[in-house]
Amino acid sequence: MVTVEFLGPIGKAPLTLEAATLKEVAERLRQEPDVAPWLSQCAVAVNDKLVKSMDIPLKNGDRISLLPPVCGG
Amino acid sequence: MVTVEFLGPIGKAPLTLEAATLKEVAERLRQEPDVAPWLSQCAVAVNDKLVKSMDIPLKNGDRISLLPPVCGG
Amino acid sequence: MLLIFDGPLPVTELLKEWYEAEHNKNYGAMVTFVGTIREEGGIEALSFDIYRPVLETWFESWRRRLADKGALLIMAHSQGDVPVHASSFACAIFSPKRRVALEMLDAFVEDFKANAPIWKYDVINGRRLYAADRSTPMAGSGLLSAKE
Amino acid sequence: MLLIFDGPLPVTELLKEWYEAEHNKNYGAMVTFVGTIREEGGIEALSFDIYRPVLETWFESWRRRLADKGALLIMAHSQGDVPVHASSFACAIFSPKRRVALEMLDAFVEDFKANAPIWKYDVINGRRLYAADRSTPMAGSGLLSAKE
Repeated sequence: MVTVEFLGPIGKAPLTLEAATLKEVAERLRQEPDVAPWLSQCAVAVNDKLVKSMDIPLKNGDRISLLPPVCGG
Repeated sequence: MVTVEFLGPIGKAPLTLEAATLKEVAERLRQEPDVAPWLSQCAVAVNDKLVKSMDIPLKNGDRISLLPPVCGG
Repeated sequence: MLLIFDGPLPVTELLKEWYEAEHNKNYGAMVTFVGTIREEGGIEALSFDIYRPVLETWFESWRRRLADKGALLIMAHSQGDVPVHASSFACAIFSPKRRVALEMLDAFVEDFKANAPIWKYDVINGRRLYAADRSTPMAGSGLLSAKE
Repeated sequence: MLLIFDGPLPVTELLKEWYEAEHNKNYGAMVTFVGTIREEGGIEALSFDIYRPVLETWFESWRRRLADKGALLIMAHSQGDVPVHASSFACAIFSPKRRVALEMLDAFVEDFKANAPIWKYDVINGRRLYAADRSTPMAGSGLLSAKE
């Protein structure tokens, strides 16, 4: 099981799901109507490390974070 | 009569001389051994306004300033 | 050094602390940037969410980049509400060389706007509204929507 | 606003005064540059001469250039001796837009180094030695040596 958390304005409670790869996470999130529109604009972190590739194996307990468009300052 | 003052590190007392143009001032200053070496590195102000041309008529009482290389900050 | 404050930054105290701590360490230049909330669009305040773990990693990579040039980077940011005319962001670079200070301040602040994991909300009539129109997708965004 | 101080600048007081006077005037960005005397070459202090009439004209042209962009320029400089680790130069730009603030800080500080009529001396064993090797001829220098 992995946890997916939605940061900032997405405003959705974390999901827990079975997934062995980020690709499987993506497939699942595309089916969530309140998350799907955010996917094209979100950066992704696995265990707080930003990732640039979907070829990342996931293990039990991993935490995936979606980071929507930012505006600090 | 015009006055020529030497700013910053030149360390020379002002000169008073007869000159109708900046060109005449330049000719006179080239003859001063403690000023001549500075001329190639100095900017020039007439009555505190920086000038870019020697074709400037001078009148009685004008004040010419020589500004050697700078380093503020 | 990365500092997070609840609400407005105590700007004058921060600048004083930073200058006093560093001015005698033989840096020739200090540059600072302070961001202050502008009154516009009828807002009372801006409000900020920060995701600290990723912010710390991002900041640490900048801190090291500056340290490699002999320079020191410090920043502070607010979380929660910051009223109009108060300040939410402050940073300082101390450097032996002025060119490093001036160039890195510009590069750091621009990357901060584009990639620091901080979300901004307008506060209008007590409601918190995501500033979507002023926000920028972080580098690498869209990974999970990619078709392959 | 152009301020000249005898000896070191009271940096933290200046930054505090400038921020407190301007933070509520709807500028979104404040940037500052502070120059501090580095300990090097065995100096005790640097010492400065300023030619104020030409400095004021130079500063006024920059102040207007910034005002045309809606920004405010303030600077302070020391004359006389400033010991190692004390500061001799401080400036601030307040601007509605951060790009104006960052770009103009860089341009202003570089033009300051090249064209502000200020002369620097190393103070070593109580003697004042012109810093010729670090000095730059102002724009238009050499007029009186020109052959025609």
